[in-house]
Amino acid sequence: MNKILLLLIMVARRDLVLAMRRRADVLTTLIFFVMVVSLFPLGVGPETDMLRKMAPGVLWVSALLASMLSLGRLFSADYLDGTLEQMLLAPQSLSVLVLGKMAAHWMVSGLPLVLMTPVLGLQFDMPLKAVGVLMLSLLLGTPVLSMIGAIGAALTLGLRGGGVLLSLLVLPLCIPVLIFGTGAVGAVTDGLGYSSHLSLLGALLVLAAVFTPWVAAQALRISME
Amino acid sequence: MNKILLLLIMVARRDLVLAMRRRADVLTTLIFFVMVVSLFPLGVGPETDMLRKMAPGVLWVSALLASMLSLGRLFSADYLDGTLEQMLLAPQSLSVLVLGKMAAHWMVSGLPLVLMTPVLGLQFDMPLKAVGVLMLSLLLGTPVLSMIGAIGAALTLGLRGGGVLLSLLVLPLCIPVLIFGTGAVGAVTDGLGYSSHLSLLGALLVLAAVFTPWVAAQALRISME
Amino acid sequence: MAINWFKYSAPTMFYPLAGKLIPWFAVSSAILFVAGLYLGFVVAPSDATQGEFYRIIYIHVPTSILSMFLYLVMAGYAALGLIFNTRLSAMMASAIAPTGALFSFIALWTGALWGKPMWGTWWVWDARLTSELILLFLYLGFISLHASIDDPRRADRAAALLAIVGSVNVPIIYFSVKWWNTLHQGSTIKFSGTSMQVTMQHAMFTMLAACWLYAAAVVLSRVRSIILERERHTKWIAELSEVQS
Amino acid sequence: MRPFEIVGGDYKAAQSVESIVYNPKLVNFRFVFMLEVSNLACSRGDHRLFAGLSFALHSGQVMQIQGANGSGKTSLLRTLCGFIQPDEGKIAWQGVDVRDLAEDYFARVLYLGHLNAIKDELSALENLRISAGLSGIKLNESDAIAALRRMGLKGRERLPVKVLSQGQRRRVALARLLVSDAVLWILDEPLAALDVNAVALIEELLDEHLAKQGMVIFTTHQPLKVAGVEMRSLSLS
Amino acid sequence: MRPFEIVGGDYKAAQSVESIVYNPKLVNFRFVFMLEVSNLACSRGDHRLFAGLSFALHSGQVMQIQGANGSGKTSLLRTLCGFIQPDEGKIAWQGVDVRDLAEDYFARVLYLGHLNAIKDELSALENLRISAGLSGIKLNESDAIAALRRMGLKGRERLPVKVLSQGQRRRVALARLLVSDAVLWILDEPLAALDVNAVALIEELLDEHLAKQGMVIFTTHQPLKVAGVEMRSLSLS
Amino acid sequence: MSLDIWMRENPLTYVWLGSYAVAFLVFAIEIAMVMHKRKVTLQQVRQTIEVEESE
Ligand code: HEM
Ligand SMILES: Nc1ncnc2c1ncn2[C@@H]1O[C@H](COP(=O)(O)OP(=O)(O)OP(=O)(O)O)[C@@H](O)[C@H]1O
Ligand SMILES: Nc1ncnc2c1ncn2[C@@H]1O[C@H](COP(=O)(O)OP(=O)(O)OP(=O)(O)O)[C@@H](O)[C@H]1O
Ligand SMILES: [Mg+2]
Ligand SMILES: [Mg+2]
Repeated sequence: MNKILLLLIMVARRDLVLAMRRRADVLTTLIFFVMVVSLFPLGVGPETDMLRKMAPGVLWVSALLASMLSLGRLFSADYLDGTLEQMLLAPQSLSVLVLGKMAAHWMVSGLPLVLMTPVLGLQFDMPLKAVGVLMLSLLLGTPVLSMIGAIGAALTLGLRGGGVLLSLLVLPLCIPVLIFGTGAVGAVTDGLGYSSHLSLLGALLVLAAVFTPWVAAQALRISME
Repeated sequence: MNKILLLLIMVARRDLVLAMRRRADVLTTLIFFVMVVSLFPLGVGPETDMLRKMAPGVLWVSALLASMLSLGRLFSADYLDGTLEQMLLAPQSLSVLVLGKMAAHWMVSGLPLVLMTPVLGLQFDMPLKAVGVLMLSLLLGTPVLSMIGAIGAALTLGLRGGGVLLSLLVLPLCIPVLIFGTGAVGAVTDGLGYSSHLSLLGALLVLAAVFTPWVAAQALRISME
Repeated sequence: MAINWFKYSAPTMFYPLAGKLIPWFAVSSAILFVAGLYLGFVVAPSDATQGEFYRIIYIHVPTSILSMFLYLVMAGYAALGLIFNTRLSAMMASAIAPTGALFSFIALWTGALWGKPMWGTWWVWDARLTSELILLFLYLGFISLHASIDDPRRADRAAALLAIVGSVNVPIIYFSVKWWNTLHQGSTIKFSGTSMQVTMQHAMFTMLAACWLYAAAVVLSRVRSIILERERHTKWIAELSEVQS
Repeated sequence: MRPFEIVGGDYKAAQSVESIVYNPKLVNFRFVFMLEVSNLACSRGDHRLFAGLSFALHSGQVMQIQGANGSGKTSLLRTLCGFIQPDEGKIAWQGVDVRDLAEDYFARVLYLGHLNAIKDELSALENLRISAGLSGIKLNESDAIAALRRMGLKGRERLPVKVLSQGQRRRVALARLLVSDAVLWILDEPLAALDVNAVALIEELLDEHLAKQGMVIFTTHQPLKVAGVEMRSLSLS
Repeated sequence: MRPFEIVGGDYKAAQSVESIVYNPKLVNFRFVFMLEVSNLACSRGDHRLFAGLSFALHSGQVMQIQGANGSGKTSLLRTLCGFIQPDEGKIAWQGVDVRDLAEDYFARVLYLGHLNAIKDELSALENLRISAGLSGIKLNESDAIAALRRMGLKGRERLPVKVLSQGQRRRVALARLLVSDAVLWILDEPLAALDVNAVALIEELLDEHLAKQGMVIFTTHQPLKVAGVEMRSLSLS
Repeated sequence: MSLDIWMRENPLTYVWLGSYAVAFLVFAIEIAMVMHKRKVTLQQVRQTIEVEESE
């Protein structure tokens, strides 16, 4: 158990170091998120009421897209330079390696968005409580996006049309996360209970954490053949 | 002149052949667009009035994303396999080569979106005239996105310290296109004249066509050293 | 005596069997289509509230149901192929996908056409509609992924994995969408309360059977082509009469 | 520090001797290992690359796979690693099918392909430590530096690998040979891009590995000599 | 078809003879060209790779750049192509600085680096025709196929390059040598991944090119022989 | 608007043209595609067999 944890940390740390080496990658995900969110008022017009209503949806969709944007690189760099072959040959469980990579991906492309959310939420004039729930929902939901996304990334490895094909595969699968996430915020602004939405998101998170690493590992083995 | 045109066509055709090699490729860009557009109602909620108002913004932002997602591959594939070196060594003007690549990128990632717009507009219950103007604005605007994006793609090739700053510079450059584009549609739904917006877009297009190939070519030379 | 089910899981046996079945399916499907249309448009009375427009139901409901059913069948075959490494199941899965996608397209199209007179709009973001749209995306994802991979064995396995993940997700999608939607909009325009008339039911079941048989015929015929393509280096293909002529 | 010694003749016992803190220079695989390939067939696309291929390789033996460009050498090596499913035939390690052994087999294998499996952004040092970590070996910094120095990368240990020359990058990849405890080395053109000094070094490493009862399978288009043992060779048509 | 003949002694005249429909096999560069490098210095990062490097290369001459891994061979070749700005010194073609000539110089040069510059998704045939197109040559299909066959790729002309073996991919890249009209070939380890037959073929091509008064600069860690002319060599420390 | 009026006046035509005609058109296209695919595949198979025999 302990050994597995060590391995997980090692893999995650490696990916984080790599991400920090190319700091541009982390920043572009974040900037992309901020830009997409800020573009909306420009496209839709400045009516505060409508903007407030749109805010959770826009933030969630942008987060979904931002994490999609960085998914392409999740395995493809390792694939192109041969590291992935070495990972398949590692005398440890591939699922754990994959989980480590998922964790690193979330820390680079999910966590910053969560931290950025309050600023953007206030831009849209969201009430404070709603912003809190939005953050919580993103905190629970973005890891699921990374995990489901990893399956797609593994399946589309080495294929042309990678990025777009990837989103085609992954976006439909991510819809429940999106709906529960925005649902929670919608509930709190309507004065209803939001805990059921959040616990459903939590359930999705647990489910994803249990199954997706294994599925993604299988997908990798298939793609490497 | 004739020779330049031939070269342009050759380069564009090469990139199109590469894209068509997977016939699914063009289709997936399109499906991606459709899917992102469909995600917004899921995030925001199904109220027709609000959706109708959001529609031009949503479609424009999605078009921007679709062309962004496919930008990564514009030069980086050529860079990694050494083709870019050969292009720099070509006995012809690099700007023309770059323009050819831009054109191909637009034909794969911009044009299909324009053609798909009417269907999506109807899903959002937009009036017919607004759909027409939206299409026109996309037709003028998406090439500009491809061209500006090409500069970004060229600059982020080498990605040393400066890369971050430069990608920061490029994203905001797309904002005017977005504002004029959605502005035109907003004007027509408000019953105002939209021609000024469109002619501004046209001006941007001409400007971009004249300058961006050269700028992107310089960026490439810098990135390759 | 037990029947050897695995006997027909070999392409060698399945190919001629499918060849024999296809005409039967095709002919009975055509007959049922004619009968169903007759029942639906001539025998069945017009609806009290919806007038003639309700007659879209005879094509809309069968295609909707089949589009969902076919996804399950496809995922089932894909799973079989992945687990037992049987060649035929994977081929069946990739043969079903286009038909399923077309059925969901027709369901969307006829639904939209029905929506215009009933709701006054082509499209609303209703739970059923949205999940049907997502189902179409899932089909398209399967097809695109399969088409993007050159090596057919690898394509089969990758697409199978996707189909399985998708089939786990379909119920989650359905319920999440339904729940999301009911926050805003009550149950709207279904046949509220009124149980369907008997002739209408007959017509609909006839059409459903017709669509089902049609799907079977098309899928079998497609799978035969796939078998030919994949096994073209084997001897039994070279000995087939249609190949030699 | 005690070397890593497996003296029994029982495979399961050998499997259980794990995660000993060990010094690779002292490793001596006294246990006799065997890789057995029987009736292997592999095709890519429409081409049948090879069929009916059988051989056995024991501890202390080395085998060169020969063949023209495109004859299937790389495909054979990748099949041996389990990346490619063979059309027919079996690959057995100690008599057990490698697909059943999975991780237990991988722990015995070191594969070096056409690709270097190094990250451009990381330094040689980081790359080596990470790839050792992936194969389950904790490598401290000074050992890693020593290995890189032996590979002739003195002064380049902390440069990002992307600025290194082609041959230096290959050397970084080859440094894994120095820190690995794998028995079976599978090397696909290890000499690519290397200069004469580096080639001599690789020959030395192979000799050392064979002397301590390791096994090597490799391909190369350049001449390569091993001392001490007879080199077997397998030609793909 | 008339071969592409430049008989004058005037550089500008030679420049204007362009886009003649020509048969590369008949090309004969009767005009005398000269590449002149004087006092060249180049450093990467903190390392000074070479300095005070001077030499001249004339039509019909061949030069091998020698040196250990990381000694700066690739950097020198890339400097000659104009990818890298030298710290000091000048590179002149026919007495004119190559930076002033720009495209006029590029038209004379064929560079083959460590990377193959081929697209995985395209077939060998498409790759060859496109790269010829980039260097301004219109290549019809049958000529391209003939070139690929000569490179030993018969039957693989229409496969996507990504399924080819390492050596076959290198051969696709090298097929450019057969269809190019460039005078100066700059080859960075052309023999990498090639089997013995292919090496012999490359030697043959170099001989042909030199015989028709071409110029070659190359690096390699493997032995390579050219007949007919004396091979000059330049050692980087 | 004009579509709305036409639709209310000719409901059966609307239903027929809009849904059934489109659906059967889709079916017809699919059938054609399947038959075409069979033809092409058979040709392809014959070709490969010829090539293999000639080798
Ligand atoms: C694009 C629009 C539409 C889509 C995608 C769609 C989708 C579906 C689906 C997937 C089903 C099968 C559900 C099941 O069997 O449980 C269904 C059934 C049905 N649909 Fe639609 N539909 C659309 C529009 C409409 C409209 C406008 C009406 C009528 C006003 C309608 C009436 C029905 C009815 C009566 C059923 C059968 C209900 C049942 O048996 O449970 N649909 N539709
Ligand atoms: N899809 C395919 N269709 C046809 N041929 C294929 C396909 N995939 C691979 N091949 C062929 O299989 C062979 C693969 O060879 P492999 O890479 O194993 O060669 P190799 O012996 O390692 O050669 P090299 O010395 O050049 O590295 C090549 O000849 C290639 O053309
Ligand atoms: N930023 C840098 N800092 C320090 N050294 C650098 C930097 N960039 C490049 N170098 C060094 O410059 C040299 C580049 O060598 P080059 O690629 O020209 O070698 P080469 O002679 O072609 O070698 P090979 O035979 O391995 O291909 C390497 O020794 C490399 O370590
Ligand atoms: Mg090989
Ligand atoms: Mg070099």
